[in-house]
Amino acid sequence: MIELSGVGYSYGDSRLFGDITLSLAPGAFHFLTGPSGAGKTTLLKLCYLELAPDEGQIDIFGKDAAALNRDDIAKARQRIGVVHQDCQFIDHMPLAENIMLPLRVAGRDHAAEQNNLRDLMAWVGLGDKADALPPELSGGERQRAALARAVIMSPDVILADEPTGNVDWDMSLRLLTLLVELNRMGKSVLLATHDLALIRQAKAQVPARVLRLRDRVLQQAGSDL
Amino acid sequence: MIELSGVGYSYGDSRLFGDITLSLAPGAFHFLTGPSGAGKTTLLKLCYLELAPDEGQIDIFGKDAAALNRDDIAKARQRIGVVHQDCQFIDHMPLAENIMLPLRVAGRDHAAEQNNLRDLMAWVGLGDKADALPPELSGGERQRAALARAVIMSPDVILADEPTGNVDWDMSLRLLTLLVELNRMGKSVLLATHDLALIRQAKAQVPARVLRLRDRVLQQAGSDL
Amino acid sequence: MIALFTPSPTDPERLVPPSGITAQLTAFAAGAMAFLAVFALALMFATNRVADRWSAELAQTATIRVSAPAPQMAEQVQSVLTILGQTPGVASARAMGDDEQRALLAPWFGPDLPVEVLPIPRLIEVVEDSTGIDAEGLRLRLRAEVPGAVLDDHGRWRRPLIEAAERLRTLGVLSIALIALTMAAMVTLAASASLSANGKVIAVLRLVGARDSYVIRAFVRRFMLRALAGASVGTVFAMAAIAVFPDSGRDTGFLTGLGFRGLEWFVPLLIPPVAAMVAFWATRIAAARKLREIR
Amino acid sequence: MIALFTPSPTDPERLVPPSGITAQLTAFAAGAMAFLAVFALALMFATNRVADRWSAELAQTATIRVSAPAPQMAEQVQSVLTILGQTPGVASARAMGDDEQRALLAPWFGPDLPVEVLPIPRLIEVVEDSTGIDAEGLRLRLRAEVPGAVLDDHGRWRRPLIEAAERLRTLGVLSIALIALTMAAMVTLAASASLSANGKVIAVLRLVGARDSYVIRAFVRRFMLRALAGASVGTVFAMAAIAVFPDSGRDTGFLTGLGFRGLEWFVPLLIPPVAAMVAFWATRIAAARKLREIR
Ligand SMILES: Nc1ncnc2c1ncn2[C@@H]1O[C@H](COP(=O)(O)OP(=O)(O)OP(=O)(O)O)[C@@H](O)[C@H]1O
Ligand SMILES: Nc1ncnc2c1ncn2[C@@H]1O[C@H](COP(=O)(O)OP(=O)(O)OP(=O)(O)O)[C@@H](O)[C@H]1O
Ligand SMILES: [Mg+2]
Ligand SMILES: [Mg+2]
Repeated sequence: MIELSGVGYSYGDSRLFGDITLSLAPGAFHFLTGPSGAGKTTLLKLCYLELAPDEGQIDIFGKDAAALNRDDIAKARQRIGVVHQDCQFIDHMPLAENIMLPLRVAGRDHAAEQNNLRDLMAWVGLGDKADALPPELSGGERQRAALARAVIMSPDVILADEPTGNVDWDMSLRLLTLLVELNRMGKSVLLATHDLALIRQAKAQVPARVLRLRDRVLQQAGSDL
Repeated sequence: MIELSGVGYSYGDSRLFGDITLSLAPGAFHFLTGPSGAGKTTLLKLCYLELAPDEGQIDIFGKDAAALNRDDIAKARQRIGVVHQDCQFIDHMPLAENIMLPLRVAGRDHAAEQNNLRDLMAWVGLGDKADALPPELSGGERQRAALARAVIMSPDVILADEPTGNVDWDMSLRLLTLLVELNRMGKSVLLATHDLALIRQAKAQVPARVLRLRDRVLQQAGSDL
Repeated sequence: MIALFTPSPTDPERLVPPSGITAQLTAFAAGAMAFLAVFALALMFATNRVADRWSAELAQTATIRVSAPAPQMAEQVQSVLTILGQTPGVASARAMGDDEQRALLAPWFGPDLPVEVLPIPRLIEVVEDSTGIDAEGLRLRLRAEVPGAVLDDHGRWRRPLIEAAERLRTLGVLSIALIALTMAAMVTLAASASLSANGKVIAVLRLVGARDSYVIRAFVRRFMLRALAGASVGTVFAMAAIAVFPDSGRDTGFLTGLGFRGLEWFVPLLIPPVAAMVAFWATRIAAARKLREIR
Repeated sequence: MIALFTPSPTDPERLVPPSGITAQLTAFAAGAMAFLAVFALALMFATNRVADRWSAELAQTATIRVSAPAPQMAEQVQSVLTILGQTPGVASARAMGDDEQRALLAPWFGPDLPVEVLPIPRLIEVVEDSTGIDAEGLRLRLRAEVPGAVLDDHGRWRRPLIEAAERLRTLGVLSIALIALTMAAMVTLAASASLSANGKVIAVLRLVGARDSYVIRAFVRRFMLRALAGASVGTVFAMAAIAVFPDSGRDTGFLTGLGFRGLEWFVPLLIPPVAAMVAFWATRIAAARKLREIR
């Protein structure tokens, strides 16, 4: 659903990576690892079109991203769930409304999804935080809320940037299970993480591919994991 | 240097924990773990006096914290290095100046410390980022910068909240080594983390105590780690 | 634009922080400037009234002085009135009665002046209509037909006063223009500042797939209502202040009090909608600029 | 306060973002309000001048009309002058010459009036000093000693004009007060908004051990300089605009042009320091309030 071919990106003069080819097909589960500062977040931003590539082409849901106007980008994003690395919320709105935001923005009836919301919040351990404001949450709670927001629309693609950096191991596994379930429903998942234990755990559950971004190139990680 | 005795804290009505007793003696190395939302960040905030306890007493550098005025608190903080969970910087100032901020605020001559700064930045892998602005950094780079800022003054106490959540394993070890070195110099370290692998690694290097905050109480973690 | 006042089902309005100092800023800027604008309007009306009155009272009257031996006086006055009746630009003309002339001369001669027996000229008051008279033509004709009649069109007295009146008018218009411009600039800047403080909200909205028009709508309506509310409060306060402003000067003839008369009271009511419009456009433009920074 | 202008070695100033819309806001608010304040000052001076002139020209002159048979006229005029010489509050007094009286009467009688032969009263012009004369006392004394002399203190003409002048004065003072208040409020709110947008800077500073005074200093100086700069620009622009404002009205006697005369030009120069002071206190207070929220 998202295809990168020969993509390169630089911030100013410093070239971050080049010639990246990546295909997020339906039902695919990818991990993205690499040292801090390698460009994982940047690659994800390219996938959800926050950044435009310096070279190469990005096809998104069958269309050339370079040809999309701003409204097309917005529409494409309604089919992509994103967990931002520093999870951002609307600070004056209660958590439940923040999680419902993608539905509201898409103009979908969010009254009908209340059950769905309740289940989802309970699964990520935020059952009693519906009325809390985002600044009142702990770091890990915010991360879980960001994941909940990313999946509430049941999007075709889920791009998660370090969604377990601040949560404990048990909770990491719950979040992983959620993503695996969605993946089994045919969603495509790209998950950037440093947590090798999590990757190992996931590989036991789904046929996940592990990509490593290092020294300006994207490689498939082998058995050295 | 920081002593909590019988400390309890609640946000509004919901009691987070009670009767916590903890002593950060010179040369002590403590890990703080516990599920997400247990109150680790809150406990650290109590230690650097951002929050005042509802019950119990906090002694800081030999003085009762409740008796300190705002200037005394500022002065005490100049002896504490803090890594905030969502690392905060002054966004329009280059990274090097952000890291030097504690020196500047304390009125110390920061020209003399340039070498120190350069070594420190190189150690945490930010050698080439001195002139970057904080919003231009990756998540892991910001975390490393926050740790650099916390230790630049070589404070008596270092309180680090999840300082390795966004960095890869190799870098985590480098950061741990830095803290262990400082600890060997007599600094007291309290490190909140979810990363059990990191704790295990550390225990091989220093006689660290592992505290677990769970179900409203603080316990020493046993061999179950 | 009307639709902006009625919340839509997927009402984006709540996305904008309802309070906080940057939110107050737009309302307050609109309020303060509306307050000043009302006073400037009142000043403009007052100066306009003064200018009008001076123009009317000074520019549009003239005096004809008829000197003649007593027996011929009545006849000559009559000739002048006849001529005036044929002169274009004369609205009315009448000879002053003895009492009037006595009143006019009182400051110099005292109230007991025997006007009847004195050989003083008779005065004819001429009121011009809006076209005005051709003073030179009339003067020539009078010289030919009634040599004892002299036209005094008050030009000497009139000119400085009319200049002063015009200057007052300029002053009023100038202050209203200045304040209107400042108001627009303040509201624009306040909206930009407030929007800038909400950069995170905009980023989050784009991240979850909001269209630009949705984002803009979320802000525009809020800000417009804020400006409207602020300006309304400012306007009402200022109008109340002006209503109680001492206004004993109705008859001084030189300067009426600061205030509104009759229908003029409705003009300041235009200020809140204007402020809302300014906020509307300022917010649209600021939001569009902010959106251009992120994709 | 002077120390605030000279950077200290551990200069905290750079901690405040140098630009951005909230930064511009303080400067712009100060500039816009300074601009308006200069105009209000000019208005106040202009109205004050008018009021002064009217007070001086109208309130402080009186006329005494001496009616007497021709032979006794000179003697009676002399008696009146003697009495006036003894009256407190009289600065000078003199009998008008024939030419002057003729000029005064010209509008009514024409320039060829034979003043000498007419039985018209002689006029004595009295100029009052600042204390003014006791009109009733003088009137009584004149009635006793020179029955033909009547004091006309122009009260009838004077009152409405003086009222108008006073109203003009009120207007000027009112507008300067309004604008000063609005300026203070705008600068305060702009500073608060800007500070509020910098909440993170303050939090970071406290986190690394900055004292409150250090934080306040960091902001106060920046904001004060911004307000000073903004207000200076606004003041200069407004003064330039006023300098080129058409001012032909020096001699109209009724209303001088909007502008400054002589030393008055120095008064608007006070506006930038005042704006800086306002910003100084506004920032201090806003920063202290913000600091109270965090420990
Ligand atoms: N806006 C920017 N301007 C300039 N450089 C930037 C910007 N954003 C990121 N960079 C740089 O690009 C590099 C890659 O950043 P990115 O955030 O993609 O890394 P990452 O792989 O996500 O790292 P981490 O694991 O620490 O989150 C970093 O060195 C960072 O400093
Ligand atoms: N300002 C606040 N107001 C109300 N509740 C708060 C506030 N800050 C934190 N909490 C709540 O207190 C609990 C503990 O928060 P804290 O940040 O201390 O957890 P934590 O142990 O650091 O978690 P994490 O590992 O996710 O960072 C959480 O449930 C959180 O929602
Ligand atoms: Mg990243
Ligand atoms: Mg925490």
